[in-house]
Amino acid sequence: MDRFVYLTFDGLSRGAVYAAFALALVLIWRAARIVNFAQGAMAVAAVYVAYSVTDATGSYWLGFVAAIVFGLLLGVAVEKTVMRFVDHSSPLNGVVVALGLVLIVQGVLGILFGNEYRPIETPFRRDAFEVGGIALLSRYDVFVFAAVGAVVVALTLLFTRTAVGLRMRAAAFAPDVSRLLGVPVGGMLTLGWALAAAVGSLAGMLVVPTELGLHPTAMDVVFVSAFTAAVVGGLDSPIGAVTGGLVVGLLLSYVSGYLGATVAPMAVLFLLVAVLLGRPGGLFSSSKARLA
Amino acid sequence: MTDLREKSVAPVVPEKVGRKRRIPPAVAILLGAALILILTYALPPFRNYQLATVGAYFTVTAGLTVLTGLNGQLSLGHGALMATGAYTFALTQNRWLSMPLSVLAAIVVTTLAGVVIGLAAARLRGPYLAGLTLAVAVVVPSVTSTFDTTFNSDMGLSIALDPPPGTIPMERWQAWLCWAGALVTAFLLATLTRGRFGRDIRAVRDDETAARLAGVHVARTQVLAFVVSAACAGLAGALFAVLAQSVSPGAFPLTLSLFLVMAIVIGGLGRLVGALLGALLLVLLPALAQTAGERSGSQHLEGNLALVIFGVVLVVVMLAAPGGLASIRFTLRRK
Amino acid sequence: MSTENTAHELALDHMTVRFGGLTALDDVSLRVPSGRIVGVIGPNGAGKTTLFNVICGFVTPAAGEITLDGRAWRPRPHQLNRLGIARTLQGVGQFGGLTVLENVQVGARGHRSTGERAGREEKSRERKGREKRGREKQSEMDALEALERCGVADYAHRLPGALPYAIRKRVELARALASRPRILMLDEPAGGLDPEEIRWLAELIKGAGTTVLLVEHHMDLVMSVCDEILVLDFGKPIALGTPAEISADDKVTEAYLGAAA
Amino acid sequence: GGSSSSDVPGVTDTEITVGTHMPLTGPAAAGYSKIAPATKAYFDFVNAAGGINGRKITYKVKDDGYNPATTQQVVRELVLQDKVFAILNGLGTPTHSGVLDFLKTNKVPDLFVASGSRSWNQPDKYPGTFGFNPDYTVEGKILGTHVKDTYTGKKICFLGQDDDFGKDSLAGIEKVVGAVAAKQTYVTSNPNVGPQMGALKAAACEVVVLATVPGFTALSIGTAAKIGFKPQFVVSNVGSDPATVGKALGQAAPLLEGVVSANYLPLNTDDSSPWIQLFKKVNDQYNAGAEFDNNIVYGMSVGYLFVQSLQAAGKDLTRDGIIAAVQKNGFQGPGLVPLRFSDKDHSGYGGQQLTKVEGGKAVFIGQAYTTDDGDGAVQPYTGQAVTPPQNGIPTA
Amino acid sequence: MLQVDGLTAGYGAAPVLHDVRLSVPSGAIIAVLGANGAGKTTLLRTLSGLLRAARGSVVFDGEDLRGVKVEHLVRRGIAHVPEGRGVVTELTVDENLRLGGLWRRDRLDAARALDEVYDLFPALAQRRASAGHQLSGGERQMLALGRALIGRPRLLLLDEPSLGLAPRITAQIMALLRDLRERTGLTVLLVEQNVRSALSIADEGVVLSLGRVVTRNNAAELRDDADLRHAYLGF
Ligand SMILES: Nc1ncnc2c1ncn2[C@@H]1O[C@H](COP(=O)(O)OP(=O)(O)OP(=O)(O)O)[C@@H](O)[C@H]1O
Ligand SMILES: Nc1ncnc2c1ncn2[C@@H]1O[C@H](COP(=O)(O)OP(=O)(O)OP(=O)(O)O)[C@@H](O)[C@H]1O
Ligand SMILES: [Mg+2]
Ligand SMILES: [Mg+2]
Repeated sequence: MDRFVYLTFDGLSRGAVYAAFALALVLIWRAARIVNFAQGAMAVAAVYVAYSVTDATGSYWLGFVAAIVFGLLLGVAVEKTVMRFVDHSSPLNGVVVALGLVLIVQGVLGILFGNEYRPIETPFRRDAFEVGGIALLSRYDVFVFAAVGAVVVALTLLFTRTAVGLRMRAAAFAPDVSRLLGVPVGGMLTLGWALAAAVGSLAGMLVVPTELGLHPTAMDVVFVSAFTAAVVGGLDSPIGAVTGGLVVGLLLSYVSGYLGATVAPMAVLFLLVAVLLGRPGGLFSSSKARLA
Repeated sequence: MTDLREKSVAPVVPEKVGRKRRIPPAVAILLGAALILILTYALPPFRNYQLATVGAYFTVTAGLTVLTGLNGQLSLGHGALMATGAYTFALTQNRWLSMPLSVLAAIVVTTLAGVVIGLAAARLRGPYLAGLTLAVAVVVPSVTSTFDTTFNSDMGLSIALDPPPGTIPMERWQAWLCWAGALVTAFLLATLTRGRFGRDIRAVRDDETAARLAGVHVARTQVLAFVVSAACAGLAGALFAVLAQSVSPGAFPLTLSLFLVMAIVIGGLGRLVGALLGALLLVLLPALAQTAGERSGSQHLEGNLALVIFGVVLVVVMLAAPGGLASIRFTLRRK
Repeated sequence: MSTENTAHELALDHMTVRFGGLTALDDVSLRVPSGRIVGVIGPNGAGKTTLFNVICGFVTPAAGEITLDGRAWRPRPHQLNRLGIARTLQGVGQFGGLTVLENVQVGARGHRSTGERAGREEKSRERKGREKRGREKQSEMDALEALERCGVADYAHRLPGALPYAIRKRVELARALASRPRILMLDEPAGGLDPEEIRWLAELIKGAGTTVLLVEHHMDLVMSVCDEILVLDFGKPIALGTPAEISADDKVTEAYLGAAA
Repeated sequence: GGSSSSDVPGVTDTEITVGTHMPLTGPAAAGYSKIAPATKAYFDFVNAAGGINGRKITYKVKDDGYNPATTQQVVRELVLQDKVFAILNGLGTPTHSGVLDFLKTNKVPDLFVASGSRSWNQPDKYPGTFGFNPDYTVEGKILGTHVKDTYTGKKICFLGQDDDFGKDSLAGIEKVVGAVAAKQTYVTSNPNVGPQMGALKAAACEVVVLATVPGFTALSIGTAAKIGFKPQFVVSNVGSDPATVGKALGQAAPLLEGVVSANYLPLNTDDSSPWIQLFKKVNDQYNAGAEFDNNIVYGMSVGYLFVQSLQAAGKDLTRDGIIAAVQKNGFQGPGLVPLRFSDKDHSGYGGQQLTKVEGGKAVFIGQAYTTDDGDGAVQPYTGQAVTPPQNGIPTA
Repeated sequence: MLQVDGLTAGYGAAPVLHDVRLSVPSGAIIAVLGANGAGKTTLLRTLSGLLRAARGSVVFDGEDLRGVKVEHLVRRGIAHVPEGRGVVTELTVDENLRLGGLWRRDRLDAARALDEVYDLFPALAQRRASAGHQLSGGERQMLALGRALIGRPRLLLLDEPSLGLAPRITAQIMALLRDLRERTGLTVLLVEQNVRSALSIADEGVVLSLGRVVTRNNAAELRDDADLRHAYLGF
């Protein structure tokens, strides 16, 4: 029982960081209808900025803010200089360009910062509160939960309550119609990329300290887990992303704990199959489109 | 998605103005075989090895382009299917020491794996299909270490292969084997996709509802497309095993699966020529990027500079020729 | 009406379809005798397309039964073609990456549902080796014939995406006809057609020689071709009768035709 | 004259070309990407002094990103296209295993492979392949002996990577201490060892032996601290470099204090070692003063050993000649224990000396031990340490 | 109000519209007629800027629209209801309608306009929360039209509004257009296949053939000129 409780909390804190990153994927999916494979690499770039700023100023929070701001700008830059010119008649063109961006970003980071793992500080202590001898959550975990919660609420409000959110969704689905209705489609796409990259940077700031350290490829593995999480939850739903993240985190923790770490990826595959066979659009998918 | 540009308006294949006169596949394949034969004698050993690698890649990209380009199913898991083929080949070969048997086993087992994944895939669309196949791609190391008595975890298996017959150099022999596989695959795929099956899978890609009404069993068509491309991946896996004389999970990472998709898109989606160009690119581009990197950088930059060059080429090609390399000649001629 | 024992080719009994809280079809029954042209009309959202969807197996009814040739039948979309049922979609549903000819060939699957080609089949069986290629040729010929019939054979090697809407509708029609169906289901075939084309369409429907189910808002067309018309309103059948009976029906005028009619 | 060398691939009267495959990019590149440049720097140092028998060494380094398929490609390029004389210090067990057969078929000397797998030691099957690192079982036995002697009666547990590294290491430990109380594994693709450390804590382990790569060493120690689990950590040399691990731990670096490990080469922080002095000099002059860590010590040691081998192979350099020279052994260099090379044994260093982290630096404790990967005893090594030659270049 | 001059436009190398000249006075309802493929849709798309004109000018209230971004047209008072699927199918009916009023400063009036649309099309009011892709063909058409009205446009470009609509609704819409013209001075450019109902409300008809304006005439005369009807309008 103790072990179960321990694994549960371990899984939740792990899942929260997946959720954070999955939210970025949901955001860009809703805003531009693209799975941004470069999201991880872009986030890592932002964390390097935070690392440099923190290194120079000694302040974690200055680095944190710098990362988010850099994320916003990088999103804008990527959309305005590259993505805008991608021919979207095949959805794969965007995917390939994103993969190209991954190589470019990782290569440039490797050149600038080398291939070493770099430590990333955390703003709060990472040792866990113990209850009855079982380590539960650390202050840092609580910080992560709070950040993820805030982002979910913000995104949900953005998409369901605000005019900008409505515009962003419309622009993503039907650019020409939206234009006729006065929606600045280009601007909405840029905004979507900027916000998604900022949320991605935030996720990167949350994830990297719990990983091996900062490295050009630090988010590769996280990307896979977070993408899985987003797919489990349903790419259109922020709540789904968080649920998916937590489910994947818990599953990985339980399976590693009870069956062994090597089995974990297989368990994730089974989870995906089970969920998607039941709900091909993820747990929180909306109603099915009529066929004819 | 809704838009004024309806989904069906966007032609993946450039618009055909008149009826296209195509070279019959058999002729193209024979010409290809002759060319390969000449090349294997003209090229030095390492180039032969690269040529063989292109053949092995072409075997899988050809199948993948049928699945993704013609049937619209995105698979990020073909690396795992190749691994299935490669491991099956290795295990069979080490036990019975018969290459034809092992190749056959590789194809059969991978085909079965393709049936299983294809059945699940047929229900999924877009990113959900991508997500599922991505999970398949990353499961390879996990399988090899969970069943390590059979697959020997990260270390993989080395393969007992007979030496090439007579005095044929190893690399030339490898090139022959790989291209035999590739050309047979290309021939079968070309034949298969010319007729009704090819029409049906494209119809399913463009409009599932209309396809159903026209009498196409959508799910079956999709599974079949997956199975066909899985068989190609299985054969390609076996060819890779022959090339490497060993198999290990590290040789089939997620990046391989992603690169395969990249190759067919950059080459020109849905066309065998595109798949061929893509396969060529998979071998040449990293090599060229690395050479360029070596020329211009210090030791420290070497690898990273190559990455940047590789990435820039991808992005630039994609922006300049959205239809892939195979479409470039077409537009030039039109102007 | 004709005697009780007329074999109804297709019959719907007490169909009810619900989407969440919405009842799209409410206890609808319809008998379609062989060779008849039956129209289905009604206000927007009345459930006409849904009725088609039920017959095609896209929508599972909450209650009700379908019989085909007197036998209980559970429709599956991909089997319709083999059973000799063809349907066009409201709007256009074309394969943008296929040429017009290929589009139609998808529908021309070489099933021999009617007896007319049994003889030819015999012959082809003799040459078994060539059968497959023969089938491909056959489907191309069927497709070209259908395109010809719809007057769009000139476009055979074009991609449909850039063609005018009306041409695409004709291609759609050709695809349905290419399978030589015995039951033709047309969902708003006249949408976007100009008056001359509508006249052409009327001729085509009348001369099709098959059973036809027609959903259409273009009253001239409906009234001129149909033997019988079913009127739906909010999923409920409110009238069933000959065109003359329907145009005289006050309920229909109020719910559907309005002052314009 | 060099007449016999004229048709030896990669050898001319003025040049020897050797090649290697290393991860220069990707996650495995961390740390490892510094090795080849260090080796190259040492060669440049030698070349500047006139080379070996009038021949300068050209070192071709190919990036394989730790992907065995890429290794295949680049090694073939080196052998078939660039016609290298030998492959030197190819890195990684899964990567290098894939090219053993190819190198054997082409009769390419495959010297000083950079990993502790026992696969390199198969003289009958792969006569041209030689290891460098002590194999993981040897290391396991030595660490096991220390654990058994020092922490008698305590609960000993194990966390290892799920591959031959973890397995061989555990085998070595268990040969000495018997079955461990609890064992866990991790996979590199899932950077979370929470469940594993939780299990070890629940099993009340007092000593935890880690067969982990540096990132996971840091992760394991960090995670343990996070859940209030404070056993004695004993770490394989592979993942023990305090500089690397400490960097990854960041603020939590003090957790490394007291961690026990082992090494077989001089420690980068030991400025009193003449070897370190030599290597630092070379590093400053020929490696652009790269940050001096144990990877650089490793790379230069490999370079030194290769130069020794060339000297031993003589002026008429042939592939068979260098293999014979390496098998003859008798090399004395920076290593704390002898190399085990003989015609029956192609494994590398035969032992290690224990280290402990004190004040953020590793220091040697006790003495060096040697053993084999079988049931042989763990024996203290009493031989004398040697100093480098005056000019830093070994002679024949 | 709208002055089109020498407009030439198309999709590839060959233009679809040739040198189209057209002037639309304020408050007029002009029917654009022509056989299929004549270029009616292309004309509307070029006017609203969805399609770039190769040559010619489009002047609205004295301003050349070719310099105006598509997304700024609504603010100038121009609404284009595109042919066919103009509904954002992934959004609900309500969201689609709200989208039509988002650009407006006068939020109160936008809300009022929304209610008016629901009154006008009770079918939509019932399906408020349904996603666009669940709607029937006619419901979609109503939605697209209703959404344009929420912007209270001064110039309405309608591409086959009667497509898929029940006769009663078509009649209702035609009546509404006339009513709006009377009350607010709305100007309408109406592309219709349903020539009869179009001419029943239009002041004038413009006949396009193969991308050229071949006739422009008073609606009543067009209706009565049998030769012309046969030549271009097919009845
Ligand atoms: N899959 C579905 N999910 C939810 N509602 C649906 C679905 N299919 C149809 N409806 C609703 O059922 C009602 C009937 O739709 P249907 O398409 O049958 O109408 P219709 O009679 O064909 O109308 P139209 O003449 O406008 O085409 C409509 O209100 C529609 O919104
Ligand atoms: N996206 C496109 N690409 C290429 N050509 C096109 C495209 N859309 C339309 N065309 C061509 O432009 C011409 C005019 O088409 P348009 O749609 O403007 O006609 P229309 O008068 O609106 O006809 P309809 O009554 O069918 O709507 C047609 O010949 C058509 O083939
Ligand atoms: Mg309908
Ligand atoms: Mg039109």
